[in-house]
Amino acid sequence: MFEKVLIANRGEIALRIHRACKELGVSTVAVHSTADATAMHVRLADESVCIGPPAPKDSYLNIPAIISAAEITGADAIHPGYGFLSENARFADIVAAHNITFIGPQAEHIRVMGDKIAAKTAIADVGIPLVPGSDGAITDFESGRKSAEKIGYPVLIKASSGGGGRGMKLARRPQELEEALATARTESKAAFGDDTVYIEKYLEQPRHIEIQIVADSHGNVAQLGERDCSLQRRHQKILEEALSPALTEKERVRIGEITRKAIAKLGYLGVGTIEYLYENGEFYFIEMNTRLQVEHPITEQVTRIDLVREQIKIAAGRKLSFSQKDVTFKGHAIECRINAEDPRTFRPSPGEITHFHQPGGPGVRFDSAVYTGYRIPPYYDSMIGKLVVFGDDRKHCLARLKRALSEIALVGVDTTVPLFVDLLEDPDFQRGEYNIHWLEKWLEKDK
Amino acid sequence: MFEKVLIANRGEIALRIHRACKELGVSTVAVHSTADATAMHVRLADESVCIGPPAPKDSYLNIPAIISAAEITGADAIHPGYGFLSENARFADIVAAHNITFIGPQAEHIRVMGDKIAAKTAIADVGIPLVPGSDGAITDFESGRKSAEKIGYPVLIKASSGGGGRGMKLARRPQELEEALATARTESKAAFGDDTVYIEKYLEQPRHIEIQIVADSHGNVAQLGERDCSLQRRHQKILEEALSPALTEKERVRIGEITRKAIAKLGYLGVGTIEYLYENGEFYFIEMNTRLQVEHPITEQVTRIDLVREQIKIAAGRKLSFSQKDVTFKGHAIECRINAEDPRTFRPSPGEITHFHQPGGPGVRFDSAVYTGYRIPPYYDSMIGKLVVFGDDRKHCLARLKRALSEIALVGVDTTVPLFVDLLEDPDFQRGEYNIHWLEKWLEKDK
Amino acid sequence: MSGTENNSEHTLEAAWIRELAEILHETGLTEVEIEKNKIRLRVSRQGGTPAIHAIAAAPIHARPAVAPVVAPIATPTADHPGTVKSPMVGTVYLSPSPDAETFVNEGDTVSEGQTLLIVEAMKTMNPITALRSGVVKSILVADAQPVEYDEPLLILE
Amino acid sequence: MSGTENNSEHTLEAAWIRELAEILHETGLTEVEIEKNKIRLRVSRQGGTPAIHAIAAAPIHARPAVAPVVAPIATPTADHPGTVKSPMVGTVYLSPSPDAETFVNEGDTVSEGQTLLIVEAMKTMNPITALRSGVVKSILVADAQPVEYDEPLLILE
Repeated sequence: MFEKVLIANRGEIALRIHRACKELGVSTVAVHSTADATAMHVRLADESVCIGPPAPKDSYLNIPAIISAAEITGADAIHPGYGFLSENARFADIVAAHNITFIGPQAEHIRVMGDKIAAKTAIADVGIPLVPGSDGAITDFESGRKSAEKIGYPVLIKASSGGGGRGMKLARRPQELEEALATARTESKAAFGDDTVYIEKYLEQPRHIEIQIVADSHGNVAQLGERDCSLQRRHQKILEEALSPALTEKERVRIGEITRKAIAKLGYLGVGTIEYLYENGEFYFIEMNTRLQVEHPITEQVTRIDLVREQIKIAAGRKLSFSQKDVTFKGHAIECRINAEDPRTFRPSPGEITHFHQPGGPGVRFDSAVYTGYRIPPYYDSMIGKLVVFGDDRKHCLARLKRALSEIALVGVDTTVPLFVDLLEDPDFQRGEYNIHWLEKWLEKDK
Repeated sequence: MFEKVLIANRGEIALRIHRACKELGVSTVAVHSTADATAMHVRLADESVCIGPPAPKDSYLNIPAIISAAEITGADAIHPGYGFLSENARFADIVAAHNITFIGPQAEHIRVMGDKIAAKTAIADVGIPLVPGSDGAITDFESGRKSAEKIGYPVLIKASSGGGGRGMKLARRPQELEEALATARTESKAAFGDDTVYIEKYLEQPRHIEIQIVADSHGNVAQLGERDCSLQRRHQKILEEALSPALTEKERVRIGEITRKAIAKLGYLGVGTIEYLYENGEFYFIEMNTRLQVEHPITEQVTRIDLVREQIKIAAGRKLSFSQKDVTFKGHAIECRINAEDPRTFRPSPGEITHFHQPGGPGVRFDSAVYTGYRIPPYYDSMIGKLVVFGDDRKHCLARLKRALSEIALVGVDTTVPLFVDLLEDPDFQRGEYNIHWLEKWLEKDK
Repeated sequence: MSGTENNSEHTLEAAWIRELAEILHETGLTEVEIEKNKIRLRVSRQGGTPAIHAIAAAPIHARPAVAPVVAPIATPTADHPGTVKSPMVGTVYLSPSPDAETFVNEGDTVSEGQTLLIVEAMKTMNPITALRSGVVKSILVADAQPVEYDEPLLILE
Repeated sequence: MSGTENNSEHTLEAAWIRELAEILHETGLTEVEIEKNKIRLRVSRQGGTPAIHAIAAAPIHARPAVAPVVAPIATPTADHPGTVKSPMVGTVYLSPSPDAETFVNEGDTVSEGQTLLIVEAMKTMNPITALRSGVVKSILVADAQPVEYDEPLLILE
């Protein structure tokens, strides 16, 4: 096992990693910007190093600073968390070049999965189902038109280097294609410095279903079931469930096994997630995230497997502590992302949390790095906590979620807590009947 | 299901019951003394009624006030929690006489189990093993001497109406018997107004092992395994574990089944606990608690069964939501009782909690009714929270407990948190090698 | 007029104190003493930052407890020296029977020992009597209303 | 009559006290003392309620972060205007090589652009030079010591 792990992140995930390390008897090094000097992960870590000013590019994305921090503290591994440098293949290479273990997959897999087109080729090779789409990049209108006709309308034009919805355009009819293509390319160029786009079949009302996988360096691969992350706003997940209220047991086993076998073929290492669109019983690959996911705790709650613990042990060369047949699902779990935002306009609300009280009791887990008196800095993302609730079944879970939400006190800033309180009253949501467009429509309706 | 439950208690257990009610869609009525007007259970409850001044006898033990509160709010059930009126058979009778459901066993079982001698007779009849002891009460020295000789020294003299160690005396040799008997009778008379005593075999280094049972009104009885509550100070439990690190699987199944069958024969209703002393593979009945136990959460964590939920459902006439074969144990759970006391002298430390931060993350549950700014009143017991930690196994659980303890902030009062931090470093404790005398010796040693 | 002058002067000082407070916060100092133009000013603070009131500690998303009875704490009249409070939880009655006259009305003069109202608890009628003579200033409860322990029932002056 | 006058003056002062009290609450101060026109006024409050320090928010049972480096926040010299701070995380060297003389010594006069020390990060030596001429008042770090971003290295006066 490692002696000392440097946590190259901030906020709740830095704390989550710190907790897993301490439970493994491993020392922790927190790195932080000047804006995070009083952050919880800094206060709890065994050691801390200030690595730069508030701007992420100068601190949490500052590779030389992080490597230097690892060197002066003698850390033998770096955990990148999610976001920031977690899917930066060059960072993984540099870490390795300094004889430090990168707690994550091989750089090669990060690189391939970071390129949307390369990822699809790789993933199709190992048997993962894709959304019907263009053969590679679309560089002119004519090739775009041919592809779209072959696929069948509606089609979606997407940026090869894209993410977060930028450079993404819909063409419902042939007449709309030319403009959609041009706009997508312009946006993509502006956002990513690259105007390469591709075309895909557009699914009308899909759900977002993702499979959690975990693989060790001894050839053992397990899949831990799915998460339903269909409740999204501007492609940002808001609330996630495990397991999905929509899948049949047969579908669950089928996509789980397809995914597990594919990952084994890839020779992937560590934790990862394959994201799918799901419609009419079919699954279509979206992307693979080669890192820990924000919503990993709901999988932990229904499987009782500590994913971060497994991830660290795997990076240290250990075998998976369980095999696929040990993976069983019990009950239902839901995660609500508590953001410091206006619950309707989603305008960020940084500032001081003058009073904080977290919900407790059975089946409630709160992953958060805030405390009474903590000042949320304006430089980073607005997620300040994840409320994770477990129940015997979905109905019980919803009832418990309602009571847990009623116990939270986060005074001084706006939060998305009231949004979830309202969401729980919606009959569609109560029945689990929603898709990736549902939340935005619900938010519109309510205005 | 009930419409509205009145919670005739305070502190963390009042909040625990409130949570279970809300998760069942049941409204709650908090009753409180004037000292508890700003308590958490009062703030969260749907309704609240002030029932009297701070002294428990005038508020939480004030039967007419509680019945009145139930009547003016229209509550259709009363949950007594633990302590206070929870094992008061007369209260259960009065509640029933007012056509309100008492969430607990029949008054008859409370009555029998509340009398130590009657309890032993009843429990022996249904096959529960007893500590060898005198045939009924000892009223003079001569009958005491004969009994002690038959049982074999060392023997313990105990008050029939006793509890909490009062009226309890040890005689290691025949010469010590007369004085021990006299002292026990005098103490018993003073403490309970009754000098009836009995004699029992004294076990040298037993563990305290208790079996959780739950029985519905349809004849279904299940046992949920044991809790090891051997870490005690002055007969007060300090830390509990589920399952016990000492029992073999064979012993576990044997005592579990003996207990389950006995409870079925008794015709008992609701949740209950049979406490045993355990030494050299044998179990000896101590007493039966006809109520929810403080340490019930550790059983909930290893079985994933919500005991308070089941208890309320049973009182409402529902069937157990599981059968014995569904009860499986996974992992290990430990509860630490966080008291507002000096961690070494155990001197109570009431006062204002100027800053409160509860531990979070995976496997950590904190049952507490305190909050930042809460003033612990000096009138009631000093327990302010229960830290309940779950791990894949005992070792993992201990590591997680250590990190959870390091996250708690309870500023403004002394707490027993440092006691647990120290306890975790002890090799005997780490190996699970302790008995009911161990903690007191450990505390002595450390002085 | 001097009153106005004083006011404006105070305002100047207020601004000065506020500025000093800000400096204290900024620098982490706990006390500043300054003497200038015949004005001596000392400003101190104990600590730091968020002065959290016990009351702000309530979970903001929790529904307020919709008590069927008025919480004594929230009642401004609770401190009136002539307040008669309920000695028990129960139901208050203003008259001996539904059709009867009320025991007292606002404005009535009552003598010591006279019954003011009744609190019923567990089918027992408990008369609440005047501890001294006086005038009924106001009756704070309605007939057949549930009352908590210590809840103000009536003000006697 | 003077009594009346006094009263109105008292009222003025009462208003003044109220204003000061409000300022105390607003600013988080705990005490204000003011002397003016032969009137000395001291207004204080004891937290009123719990003054929570941002720093007190740390879990008290947590071990202090035993940072290998001095936190810049804790350094009283950090505010000295002549403080030269580390522009990066790394290891500081006081001389160009282990056997060589140190770049500067305390008391040395240095000119603008002169190398004061070196911070090594990822095998790269980054010379830290004087932005203006002055005298080296004190060197705050030891040779080969790890330093954080923004950590004070040296004071130049």
